[in-house]
Amino acid sequence: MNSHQGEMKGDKQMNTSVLEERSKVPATLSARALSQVKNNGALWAFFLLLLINILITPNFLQIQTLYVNLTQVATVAIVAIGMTLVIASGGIDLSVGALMALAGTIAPMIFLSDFAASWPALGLVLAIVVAIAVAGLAGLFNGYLISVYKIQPIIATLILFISGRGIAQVLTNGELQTFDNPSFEFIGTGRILGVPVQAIITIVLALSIAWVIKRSIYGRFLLAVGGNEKAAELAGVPAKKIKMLTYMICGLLAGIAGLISTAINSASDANQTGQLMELDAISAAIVGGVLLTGGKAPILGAVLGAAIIQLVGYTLLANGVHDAVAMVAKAVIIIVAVYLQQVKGAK
Amino acid sequence: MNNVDSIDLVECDMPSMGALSQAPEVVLSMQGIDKRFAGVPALSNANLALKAGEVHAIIGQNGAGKSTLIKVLNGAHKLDEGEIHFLGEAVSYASPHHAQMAGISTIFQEVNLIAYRSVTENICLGHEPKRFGMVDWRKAHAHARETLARFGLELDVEQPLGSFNIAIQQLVAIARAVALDAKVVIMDEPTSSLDEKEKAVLFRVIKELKSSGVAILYVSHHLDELFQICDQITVMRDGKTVEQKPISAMSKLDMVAAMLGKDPAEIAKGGATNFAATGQVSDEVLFSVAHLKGAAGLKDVSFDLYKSEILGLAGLLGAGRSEVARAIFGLDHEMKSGKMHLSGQPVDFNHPSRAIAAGFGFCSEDRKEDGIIPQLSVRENLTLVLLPRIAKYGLIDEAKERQLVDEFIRHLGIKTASMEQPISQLSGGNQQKVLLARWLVTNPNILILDEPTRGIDVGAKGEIQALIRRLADDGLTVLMISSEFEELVEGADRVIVLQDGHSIQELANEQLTENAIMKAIAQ
Amino acid sequence: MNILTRVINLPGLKRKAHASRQAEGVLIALAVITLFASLRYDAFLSEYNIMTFLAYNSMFILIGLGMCFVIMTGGIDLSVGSVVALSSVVVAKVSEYGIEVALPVGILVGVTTGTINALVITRLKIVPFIATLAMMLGARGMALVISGNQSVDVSWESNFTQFGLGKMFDFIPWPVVTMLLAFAFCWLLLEKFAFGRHVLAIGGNEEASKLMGLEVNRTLFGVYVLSGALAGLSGVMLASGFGAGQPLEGLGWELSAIAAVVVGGTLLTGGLGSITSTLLGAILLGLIFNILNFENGLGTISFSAYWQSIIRGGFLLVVVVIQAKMMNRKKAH
Amino acid sequence: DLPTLEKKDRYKVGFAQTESNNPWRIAETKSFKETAKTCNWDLVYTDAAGSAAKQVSDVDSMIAQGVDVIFLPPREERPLLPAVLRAKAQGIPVFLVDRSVDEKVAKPGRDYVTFLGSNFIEQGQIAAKWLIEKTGGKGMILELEGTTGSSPANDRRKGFDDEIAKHPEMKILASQSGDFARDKGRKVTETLLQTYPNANVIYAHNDEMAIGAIQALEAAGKQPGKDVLIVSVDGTRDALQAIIDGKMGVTVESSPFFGPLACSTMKRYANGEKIEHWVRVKDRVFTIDNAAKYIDEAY
Ligand SMILES: Nc1ncnc2c1ncn2[C@@H]1O[C@H](COP(=O)(O)OP(=O)(O)OP(=O)(O)O)[C@@H](O)[C@H]1O
Ligand SMILES: Nc1ncnc2c1ncn2[C@@H]1O[C@H](COP(=O)(O)OP(=O)(O)OP(=O)(O)O)[C@@H](O)[C@H]1O
Ligand SMILES: [Mg+2]
Ligand SMILES: [Mg+2]
Repeated sequence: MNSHQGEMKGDKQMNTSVLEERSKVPATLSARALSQVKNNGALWAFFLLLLINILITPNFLQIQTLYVNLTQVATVAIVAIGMTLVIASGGIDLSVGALMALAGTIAPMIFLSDFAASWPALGLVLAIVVAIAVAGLAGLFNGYLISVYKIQPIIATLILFISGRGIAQVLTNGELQTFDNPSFEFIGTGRILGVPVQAIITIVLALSIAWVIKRSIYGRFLLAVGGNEKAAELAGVPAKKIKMLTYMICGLLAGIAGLISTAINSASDANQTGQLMELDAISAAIVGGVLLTGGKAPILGAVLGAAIIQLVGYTLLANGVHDAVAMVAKAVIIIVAVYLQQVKGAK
Repeated sequence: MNNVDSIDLVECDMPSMGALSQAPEVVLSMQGIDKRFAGVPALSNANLALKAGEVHAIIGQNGAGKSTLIKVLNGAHKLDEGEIHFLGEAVSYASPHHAQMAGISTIFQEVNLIAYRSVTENICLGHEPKRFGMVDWRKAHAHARETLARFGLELDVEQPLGSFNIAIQQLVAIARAVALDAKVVIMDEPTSSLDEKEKAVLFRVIKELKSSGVAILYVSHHLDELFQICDQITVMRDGKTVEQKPISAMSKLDMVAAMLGKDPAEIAKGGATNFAATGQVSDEVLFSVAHLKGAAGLKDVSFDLYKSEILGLAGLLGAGRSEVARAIFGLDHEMKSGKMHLSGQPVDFNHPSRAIAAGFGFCSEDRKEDGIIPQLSVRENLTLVLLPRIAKYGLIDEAKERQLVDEFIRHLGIKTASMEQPISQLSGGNQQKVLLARWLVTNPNILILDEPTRGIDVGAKGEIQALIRRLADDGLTVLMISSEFEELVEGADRVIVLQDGHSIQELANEQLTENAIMKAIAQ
Repeated sequence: MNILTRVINLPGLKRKAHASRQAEGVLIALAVITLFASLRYDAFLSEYNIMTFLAYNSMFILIGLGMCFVIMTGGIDLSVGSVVALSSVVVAKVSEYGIEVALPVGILVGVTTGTINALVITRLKIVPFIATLAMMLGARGMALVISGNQSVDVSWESNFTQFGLGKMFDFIPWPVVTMLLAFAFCWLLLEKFAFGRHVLAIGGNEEASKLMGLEVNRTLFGVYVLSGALAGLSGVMLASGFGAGQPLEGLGWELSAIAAVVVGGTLLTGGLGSITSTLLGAILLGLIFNILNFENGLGTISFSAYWQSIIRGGFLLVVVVIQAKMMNRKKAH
Repeated sequence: DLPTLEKKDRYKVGFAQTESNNPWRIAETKSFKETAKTCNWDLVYTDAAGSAAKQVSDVDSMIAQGVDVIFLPPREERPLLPAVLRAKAQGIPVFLVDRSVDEKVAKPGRDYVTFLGSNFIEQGQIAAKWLIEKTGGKGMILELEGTTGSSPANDRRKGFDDEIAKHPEMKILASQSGDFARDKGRKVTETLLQTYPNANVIYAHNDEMAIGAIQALEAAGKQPGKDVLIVSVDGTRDALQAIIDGKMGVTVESSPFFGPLACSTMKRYANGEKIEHWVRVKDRVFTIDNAAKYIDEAY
């Protein structure tokens, strides 16, 4: 096969041009980062919120405030990352909340079992791995319906939205599983160098996934599939696999979030874990700048979006504004943030 | 000005052109038009004068600004500078709809109708005949039938438009635009998806319109056809209108020279097309297809593809040429039957990625639907197929990517602000070049090209044709589908004629003439 | 000319055939399930069950009809559930003036939220999913603020509750009558009026519709206002049929409405759709609840709430997979 | 003019649960299911998944199935009226459980037989009184409300707030909804503790939120029970354990075990006895004094 020819030709010329390229790349990168800051309405909104809080919210400038917000935002941010990937592929995932409940329910079932009583360490590892894997499998199921049967994502994921939580509830009969397992609770309540563990998990996940999206074939393929699936398929992109993988990743992330949520509460509650999470995650992803038409995956934007929504909630709560009003405020924030992004984008 | 009420009355009579049918006067003029996209000028000081009853062609290279000029005129884009006068008044339209209400109808470069809706609806949308406030379907169908009858078309107008091929759709679009009692009809590359017969129908209609005083603005890269219908030529180059002359005062050579901004004598040396069959084809069968049967229009196609030849597929629209390409490339796999051999080994791809791995490439005909990925940049679009090969452990070698992209942008003369520009902002022809580059950069063994030069200007067309030939000489095997018989006759070593999903004839050497193809098809 | 006409009889998408086949599919499913249930459960086909079932499901059918229009344009309206709640609260506040006042007020509430949705979508150019997601939060918040966080008394002295609880000719509940009228209205609108054609055209290809000179924004406006108005009407039924304005009701109704539309075979991508199948889809989904209740009444198995949601999800899975198979097979032919 | 209930061996009994998403409801359902066995019922069980409208429809389907009697824990006071009225019109006696309906329209002894349940307002009052006694009428209070708009949330708030208002040195610093859920209760507490570091009492409308509050306190480095006193309603096992551990002050019982009471009240009614309009459930108060004794009864 003469497909090597192209590479060889390329290699030869690379010697001459690669030097100039090297010097150009960092410059364009930093310039791009700068313009991203300038053009990012969400970032401005975030700073504005910080400012408002510093001015009006009592005791805002305390490290504990930061920790409280970090712990509270972690689960939404993690799920929002998955949601961003799914939306970038041109879909949506309503089932994330149910998958959180599923994972959150399965883990304690395993580490509270007799088996884990005799093998605690193994039981714990197994609990975490199996719980996340089940959520991933459920995500894969979503992806399968969507890519193989070509069912609309909103409907395909509605199925697990309806019955996923039901499965978790049946497993426990709807009852709470309370536990006292310090090693597991570490995911939710532990600190490393004073920083809450789930914040570290979130940041590590966000940075590594953002890097993967930017640098890997998977990332490029994902955006291609989201942008124009037919064209991508024709260019040899395995669109079905990419989509299944994406929904699976979203499920895995929901599973991780479910474990964190369960660990903080030292109880798993199939009824409540991840309730309304899909709305929060979608809102965060949207405020973070994802396009519902697909083809764009701002991972760090999603984390920022989650932070903004968290901060809005915190601001209102801390200042005694009632839930109902907070809902209206959230609605306005979403519209304003998206509108600003569009205006900036159009320029 | 026209209003909606009068549109309701259309009923397929020829528009009455009372005032306009006298001595030709300037109905529409554009002066000093400037248009910038993000600061980059697409039009600078463009001028145009259009008289009643004339067919006025705009020609120019890809990205010269033809489509932009039209979009500025009909309100799809807002102009930055300049004036437009229509029937003596200064005008500025908020949208193509407003322009249409005023009597300026546009048929856009990409067919823009609604595939799911019936032909009738596509013709009558927005001005449905009504009874008691409800749509009068009987009347609407009759209206649609009459409108189409003028184009010699008899269709089942209750069928969804999408069940007809792209040519019919194009004609329906034209019929719709014309039926709206327009004083100016704008056509942006209307023939790019029509074959000879259909073109003839279109030209007849254009002449009819012309004789009733309608002014027609006509954009096309097919310079030959201009001589059949046009009166005036405006040449655009780099966003400027550089020349306006009656067609009688220009030769094809002059046109090309004006478009490229070169001396005619210099061009003359190059020859009209850069395609010339060299005749050095090996007799090694690289790939063969036997009794291929597949989706929709594909019934029984067989042929052999020799190593390093250019094999043409000829046929009318809907003859099944594209289906052959799709079937080979592993698309529509569920519906396929027949045998294929690559270098003697039986092959059957169930996904394009398999075909690509086996050394195939396929540049499809529908740029918008299965070509570009609009949100992604030129770079990302260009390397989509190549990606797995410039990656290690799933990570892309970005330096190499940039370098290759840079090379191909220069190589093919792709006009783009930078490799990071979203491909959707490129002109149609330049998008096509990027798509071609997407495959060329992978250096395939067998390249299937479906209408590779559609929408590409003469200069670039020549370059692309020459490139294809050069690659073939270097060992690339090409299967080329084209609706231009001239391109096939000059460029292909052999041509397979398809009709109604069957391969009916093979033409080669001295048998291979435009006439022969025409005759084979007419059988 | 002969060449041109030769290619016209290509196999393709036949809208009419598609829609009617879809309606047939849902109808068959409905018939089978009804037959099964009527054989298995004694009182299933009793007048009481049929009428109360229809009256209750009228609320869902109304928002399903609105949703169908929205989806046909390629959009979505996530706010309907909240709008139902908001409307019910506002209507309860004016219920003492009788249904003559309350009905228009309730519809007006929906028209208002629909107008805001439409403005955000057409003026600010924010995609429907986001615009109506925000309204979903906003309307819910408003409902809670107006009601002071609790359900609002309606007047039992005025004729207000007659609308939700009374019957025409002592036989058909008024909500059912209203729903049937709304259905007829929507059917006419889609099939017989230019508006319906424009809705489908926009869903088929918005860009093209714009270029063809359709008043796209005006049509979208109409669609979101219609969806809002029907949700408002549904809110009137809620307040008057259940005797209270309920700020917390309607959670997740938007998803049931979307499911009803999809089960009815309307494509979420827009451009195709059927009012009749949406009605049938909504009834089919409602029937599941009814049947589960009857099944529990038999006493052999008692499905917990959890099993009920698993069964509902499973049913939806079966329906959409069968549908998808039918669609994909059709494409292959 | 109430429908009568004939004396039979076996009854077909409808129980229209409102939702099953919290331990309290689950315990209530369980109690009815167990009673069905001991009391010789054919139980027709439905679940409205939190929707008052669906609950009405569920009752309708029970009426259609011809049940002998209906036990209905109405999700809300008002929206369930039509269901009560329709059942009566069809000659089916209705017993309201754990929550009542609006007395202006439907009256016990006329439209429904009786209301079996506790008094949510009183629960709030008891909690407040205990607190006042314990602190001597001083305290900075954070209140965690139940689901916005639900009647236990409204009543427990009213009973508590009114009582507290009588004591000038007690102040409710903030009152926010924690949705009756542990996770939300924790989050809200975390936030409020940041804004009001001076708070020394937390009143939660149910035990789940109280447990969440304990977790928030511990995460913030405060000692629940010492730095901040916790007062709550329900009497769950976790709450009693917390009381035993000294993390919580009091929880006012709100018993979900209605089954036996339902059985006996129904038997009395079938015997033709006149039933009082409110069959009160005696709610106990759990503190450190009795928590250990009752923890095995808790759910
Ligand atoms: N929306 C846009 N944003 C940015 N640049 C644009 C946009 N539309 C067009 N351009 C630029 O304007 C120039 C003129 O484009 P135009 O589409 O008018 O070319 P054209 O003459 O019609 O070419 P073709 O023959 O290829 O269709 C091109 O360089 C193109 O990249
Ligand atoms: N996916 C499809 N589904 C249904 N019909 C199709 C599909 N693709 C193509 N067709 C129809 O099958 C016929 C054969 O099409 P094909 O595209 O192969 O013709 P062609 O000779 O290549 O002409 P063209 O120049 O238009 O590509 C077309 O007329 C088209 O309408
Ligand atoms: Mg163009
Ligand atoms: Mg073709």
